[in-house]
Amino acid sequence: MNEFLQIKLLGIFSLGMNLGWALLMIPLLPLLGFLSLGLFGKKYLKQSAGIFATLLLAASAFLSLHIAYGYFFKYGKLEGAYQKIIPIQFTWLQFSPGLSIDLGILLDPISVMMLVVVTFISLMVHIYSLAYMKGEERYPTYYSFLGLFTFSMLGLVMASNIFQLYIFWELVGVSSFLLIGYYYDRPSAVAACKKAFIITRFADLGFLIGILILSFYGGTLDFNSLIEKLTSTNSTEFKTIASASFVGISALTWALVLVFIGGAGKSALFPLHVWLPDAMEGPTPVSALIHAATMVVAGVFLVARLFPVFSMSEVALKVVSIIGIISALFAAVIACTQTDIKRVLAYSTMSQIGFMMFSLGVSGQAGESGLGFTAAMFHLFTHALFKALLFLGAGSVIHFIHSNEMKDMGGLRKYLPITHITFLIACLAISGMPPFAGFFSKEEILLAAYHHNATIYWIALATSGLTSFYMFRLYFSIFWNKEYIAHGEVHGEGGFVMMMPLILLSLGAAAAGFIPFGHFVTADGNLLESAFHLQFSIAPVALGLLGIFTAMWMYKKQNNRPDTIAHSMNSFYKLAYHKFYLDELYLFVTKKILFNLIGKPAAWFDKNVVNGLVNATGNSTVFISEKMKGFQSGKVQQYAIYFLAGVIGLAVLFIYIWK
Amino acid sequence: MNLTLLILLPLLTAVVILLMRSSVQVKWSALIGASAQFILALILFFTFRKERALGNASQMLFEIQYKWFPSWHISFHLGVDGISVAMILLTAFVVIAGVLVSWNVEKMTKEFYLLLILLSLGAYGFFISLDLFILFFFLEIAVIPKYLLIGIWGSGKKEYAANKLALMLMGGSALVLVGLLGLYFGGNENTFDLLLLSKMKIPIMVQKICFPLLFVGFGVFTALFPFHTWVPDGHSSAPTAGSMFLAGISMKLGGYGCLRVATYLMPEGAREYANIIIVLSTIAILYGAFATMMQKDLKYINAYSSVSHCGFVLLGIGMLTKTAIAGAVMQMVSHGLMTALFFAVIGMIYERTHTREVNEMGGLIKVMPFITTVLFIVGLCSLGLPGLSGFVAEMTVFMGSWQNPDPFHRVATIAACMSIVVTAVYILRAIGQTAMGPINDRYLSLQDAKWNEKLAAIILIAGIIAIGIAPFWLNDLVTPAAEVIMQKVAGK
Amino acid sequence: MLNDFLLLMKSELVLAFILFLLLILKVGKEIRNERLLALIQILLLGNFIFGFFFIESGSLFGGMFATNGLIAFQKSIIGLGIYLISLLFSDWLKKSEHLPEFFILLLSAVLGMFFLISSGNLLMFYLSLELATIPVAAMANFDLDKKISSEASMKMILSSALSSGVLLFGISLIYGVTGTMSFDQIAALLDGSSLQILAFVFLFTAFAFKLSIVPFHLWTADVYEGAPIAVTSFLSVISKGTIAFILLTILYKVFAPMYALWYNMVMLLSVITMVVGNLFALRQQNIKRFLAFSSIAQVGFILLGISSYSNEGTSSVVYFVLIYVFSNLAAFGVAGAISQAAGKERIEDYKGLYQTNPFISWVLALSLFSLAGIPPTAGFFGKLFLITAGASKGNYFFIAVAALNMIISLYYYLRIVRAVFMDKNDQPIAKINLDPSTKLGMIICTAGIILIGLLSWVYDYITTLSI
Amino acid sequence: MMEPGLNHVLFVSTALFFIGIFGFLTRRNLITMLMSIELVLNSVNINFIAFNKYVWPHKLDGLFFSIFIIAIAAAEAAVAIAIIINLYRSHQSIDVENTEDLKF
Repeated sequence: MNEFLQIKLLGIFSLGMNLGWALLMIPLLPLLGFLSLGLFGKKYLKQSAGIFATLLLAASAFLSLHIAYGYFFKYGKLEGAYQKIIPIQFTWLQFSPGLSIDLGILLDPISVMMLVVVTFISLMVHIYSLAYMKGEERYPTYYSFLGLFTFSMLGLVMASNIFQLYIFWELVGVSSFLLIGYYYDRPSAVAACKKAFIITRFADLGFLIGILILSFYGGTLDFNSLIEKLTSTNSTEFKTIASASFVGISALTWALVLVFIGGAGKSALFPLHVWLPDAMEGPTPVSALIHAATMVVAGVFLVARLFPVFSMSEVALKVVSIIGIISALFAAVIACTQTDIKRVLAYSTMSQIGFMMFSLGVSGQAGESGLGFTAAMFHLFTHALFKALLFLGAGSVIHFIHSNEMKDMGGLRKYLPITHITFLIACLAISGMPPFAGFFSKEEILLAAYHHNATIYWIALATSGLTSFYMFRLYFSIFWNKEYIAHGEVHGEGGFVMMMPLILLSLGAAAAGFIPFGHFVTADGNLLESAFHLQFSIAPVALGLLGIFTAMWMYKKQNNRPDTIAHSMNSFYKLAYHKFYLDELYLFVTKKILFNLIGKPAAWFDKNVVNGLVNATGNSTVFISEKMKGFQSGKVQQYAIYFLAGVIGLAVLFIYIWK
Repeated sequence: MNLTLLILLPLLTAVVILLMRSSVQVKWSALIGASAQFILALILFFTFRKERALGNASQMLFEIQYKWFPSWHISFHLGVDGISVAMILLTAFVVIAGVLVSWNVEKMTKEFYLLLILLSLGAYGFFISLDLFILFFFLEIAVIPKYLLIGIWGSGKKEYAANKLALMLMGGSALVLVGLLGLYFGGNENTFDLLLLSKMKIPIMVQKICFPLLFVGFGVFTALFPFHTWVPDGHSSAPTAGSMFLAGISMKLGGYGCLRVATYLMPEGAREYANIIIVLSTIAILYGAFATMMQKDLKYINAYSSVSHCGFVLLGIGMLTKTAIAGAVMQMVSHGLMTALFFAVIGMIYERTHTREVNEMGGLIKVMPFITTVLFIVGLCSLGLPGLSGFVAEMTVFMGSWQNPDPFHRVATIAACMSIVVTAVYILRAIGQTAMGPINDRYLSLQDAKWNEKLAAIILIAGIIAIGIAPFWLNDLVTPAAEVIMQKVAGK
Repeated sequence: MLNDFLLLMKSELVLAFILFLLLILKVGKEIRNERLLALIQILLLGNFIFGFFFIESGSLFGGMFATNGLIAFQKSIIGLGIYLISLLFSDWLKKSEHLPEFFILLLSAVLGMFFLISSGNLLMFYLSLELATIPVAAMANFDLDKKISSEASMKMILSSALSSGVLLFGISLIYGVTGTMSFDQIAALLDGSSLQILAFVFLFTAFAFKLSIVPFHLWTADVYEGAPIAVTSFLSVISKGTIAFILLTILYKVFAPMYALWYNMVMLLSVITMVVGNLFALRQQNIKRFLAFSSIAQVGFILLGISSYSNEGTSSVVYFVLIYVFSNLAAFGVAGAISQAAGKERIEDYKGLYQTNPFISWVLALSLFSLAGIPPTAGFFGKLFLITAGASKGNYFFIAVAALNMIISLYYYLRIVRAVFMDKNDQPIAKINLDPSTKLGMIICTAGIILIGLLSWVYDYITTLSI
Repeated sequence: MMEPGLNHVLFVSTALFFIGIFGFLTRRNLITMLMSIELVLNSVNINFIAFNKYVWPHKLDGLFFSIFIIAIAAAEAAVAIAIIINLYRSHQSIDVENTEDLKF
């Protein structure tokens, strides 16, 4: 009766049997890690937990590389276009004929690319944590959570069914919740993890409703058939969803915008970004993995996954690009003012994701116009590398001086040479300096924007300038600026285990740009030659350099220029420093409106009105019976009177009235 | 298999308990009885699946019919379909867990376990009876044990709570009684037999009168919006096992009745009042959730959240689509397991900290990792995390509700969806304040769960996860039965 | 002829025989109470068992006396009742120095009741009614030295005299309009003229008085409270049951032509009775008074059953009375045992009773649940069948009121359960060691409460009789 | 000199009935209340006799009934008097006002 274990074998054959199982192993290995560590970690794997988890993840990383190689170079292509292959799929929950949640694996360029990114970064973080988290009391728990996260993230990127994606989406959210709250005894951490979960949950509400609409009109939850049905302009599904409209906007647009809200929540886009900076309460490697490289780009991935459908609705795409560009600029501005290094990085992440989003927004579906899509994916890829690198570097800095505040830092280049170099590389990469990875991806994004929409292009340009400024502000004030006065004994850098990931990542950040990305990941699967114009890249690079030199001028040596400038733009600086008071706004909404205006009245109503009515009925009964007791006066003659009254009453009633 | 076993076994257990001398013997015999029930339920489940797999498509399986009060056309008619089997499984899970968690009840142990077993007897009988008279009989059997459980072993303002519960539930069953009599005399032949009634055409007028009576009557049991006030007080003053049974089993009696009796037998009535049901249940969902946000006492939190969650059951029924009804049943099962587990955990915490005020606790992860882990699991289940049962049930309800294309249903569905956010808010508040944060020094010496508590928790978690990661078995169990009901409602 | 006479009147004759035996024993030399009581119990048991043999149906004295299977069964219910009374209150009876008189009065009242049930003629009816009433009034005064006891009996005799006066006036009117006393002839001659209605109202009020239907009930509580518990139980169970039986005959046979009229009257009074009875019962402190009002409320349900005017009505009423005998006598038995042992009759004295006396607590609880109509006790079935019978007329307002009253009644029954099981009490009633026969009586009652409902053949047997 | 008809007699009996009732309701002395009950019964007797004589001269049930009533009344009176005497013993009065301990 149920279709469990009725795995579609054709897919597996198309890959060759062993590859099919390899594919299954990729997510299952981290899951195994999660379960075994979660159940037995405390007892049996107290010390070896890290090694164990790392080995598992290394295996799955290797497998995913294997798969990627196989997909891109062996059997992925069919007459020049990369195919969407579904090697494994089974029905998980059947709602109604045609409408069911299927769990499966969908292989296409972006999912394969994400596979590699996720497993690789996760592996790096695992290794890094071996040293960074050493001696933590809940060491096994930490690794089991990492395993859970990796599993869910992999499930997310390989999802073949929109509801499957939603499922793993939630799981990713909860594992991020658990990891942010890892230091459970810090109230700030607890607050942060709650905030992160609730805000993303709120966004997921939009996602869920979007899914409901799509499923209703599309009549399916399966990505391929959904896309197929909703992109062919003459299919009945498309006609109905495009014609059905609510307050003048077509159901399609509603659905897509709602889905995008979900994505915006996860990807910390304006105005749902407020959780991301607080999420930095988590251990730094976690921030590197979840809140820089992988989870936060899930939103981008979602839009990319549904991109064909998005491209059917102008409005939806516009929303995407506008939100994207706003977040990019907004975050960049705030980043310039923050003093907590992790927060700066967080805002820069938000800004970079903004880049990816608007680049998706300005992209078209097929051929040349699809440049934006490729660019976004490319940037996602490179950003993952250098942002992870930045965070891990920041991690080793924090590990060294036990503080996140810039003012405690400075002149660390002597003490942390490797960190210094790698961090520099990452900064160059993110601020788009050739020949580092960021340069190429950002070029493509700007190019796509330029072709499509001038305003977005100019804003983006300015933003990239700002990017390089705040990144180097960070760099200089950590490694140069004032001399570092070592108090107490100075232990060196974390050692090889912590340095190896940095080095590997920095290699990636340096070299990844030369990958001809357009050959692999494109909107329509066909190969896309990214035409590369030297004269075009002058402006961004120049702006980048400008940013870097300003930062150097302000922060290389200790001086009062920053303060004077801050004073010169006093009010605006304050505004930016306080993140434009968005947190306060949210606080107001939740505390004042949700709790005081809805929650309290509801509780009051229940306590007094509903419950009161029940009690009132009881009391009134008792009251009446108290009032009635006079009849039973104890006087036998009164009894007789009532008796005769009864007789006469009955007689009169039934003789004259009620015949 | 013979369904009377499901009634005889608890009866036997009760007798054995009566004969036992020491409290230890009582506990063990109760545990053995409960485990026997558990095994029996599993056997029932698998034999049922086998029958269906063999293609036995008759609506009710394992039917038996004995003569009982023939002059009133009453007969002791038993039989199960997928929905009943699901509910029986749920009952078995909760019963064994309840017996386990109340292992250290020292006051009047014998009476305590006797009442627990009687409660389970009532529940089983209710779920397998195909004759409305015995259905009502078992429905009322289950009321008084609750009253005594709360009144004798309860805490807080227990007399008040017990009275309120007994009276409101009796009021509900009084309405049910009137409705049943309406059915009895309304049809073209006087009978209480469910299947016969489902065959005959009940006049619209009768349906219009009797449907609300029956629905509200059963609704009182499952916390239909304005009649839910027994839930918070009852649950919060009941002993742990008491609240587990109350929320896990007896609130489900109502939902089952609403579905099996009211909706199935009176489709026109159902269609007539569907919108009112939807409105009420949507109110219950949101209002319960918001009321929960304001609670400080863990038991109150779970009680109000039960109001909210049972709203989904009624919403699913009110939506009148196959998927939604299946979802409603799944939600019953899921909520039963989940809330029982939640109360079990609260009980464990209370036994150790001697408080249920969330803001007097904190950082309990440090001293009781197992219990807090269970708390996390159950909390996440109640806020609908995939991989746990809550998600499956709620999503099915949403999917089913969304199949009604008109704006009214859409708005109701979206409103219901909103509750997932509010749920997240209050659950995280509760968990955050109990398990996380800095620990209070006076809790540093507390012990983690003992074997019986662990066992109970594991059993329930097993149920939750079994539904959560492999919902298709429950779906296959429930959907055909829901289909039958829907066909009747759709008038085919 | 003589054969008939012996067979048809066998229960009356047996009763009369016992009566005379007691009289002779009384005039003879003193016998110790224990032995006398044991003898009486055996005799009553014999009487009860004998009630099931040689069941004939027929009539004597030109239709003045009629009997059939149902009537025989009703008589054996009464026989069972008095047997249980003799068991349950044996403690009290042993102590009293007028044991034979008590049973002589009781049995003569019962004799009257037997004739009352079998009466087929208004004259017979009146005579047996008085015979069933006057001795009870004397019995109510049995605690000669208690002030309230004599007050109670005074109230009873005076008000019953008044009611019989009214009854007689009604009968005289009926005689005036029909010129006959025999039931079947009257039934043929009724045409619903105003005078007949007036006569019927007068007649009915007498029943209303005996059944303590509101507003003719006011004597009930006082008498129940004042009288010794044994007498109270007799009043509330046996005489009520009897009157219910004869009311069935009168309404269904004699006044059948006036059905439309008396249906409304019965419905009206039933609603009032339930509501008022429950509302008064809510705030009673004395257990006897409490049971008095609860029994008034129960009568409301009996009327509900009667109103159906069908075989279901008859059988459900008889069935309910049978169950009522068990449940109410159990409750009274417990109350009697407690007041005998500890001299306490107030409900708050019952607090913490379960700690010291689990057995009688369970008996009390079961009887109360049965009175409240909660499964699996027989009361559930009894009440449900009454309601179902009443509902057959499709009067849902009526049914809804009844259902509502079930809730109120549950509240006050639970009050006692709560006092017994839940409430703390620093000096609860001490452990009572029950007289074995009392215990036997309670066990019989409990068995009845549990089994009569679940064994459906009991009810089926009654239905077969009541056609 | 016409002889009285049924209505006259019924008038008398009804009057007697209500006189009896009135006495029962107003008198304080238990004995007197008992006597007024007797009045009620006698009015009923008159009824029976009258109906018998005027309406159903050939059916003697009325006559017999009245005889029985008289007998029963005597019995009732006897028991009532006994009870009242006992009441007097305990209360030292036969005033109905003093016997109101049982109420509510």
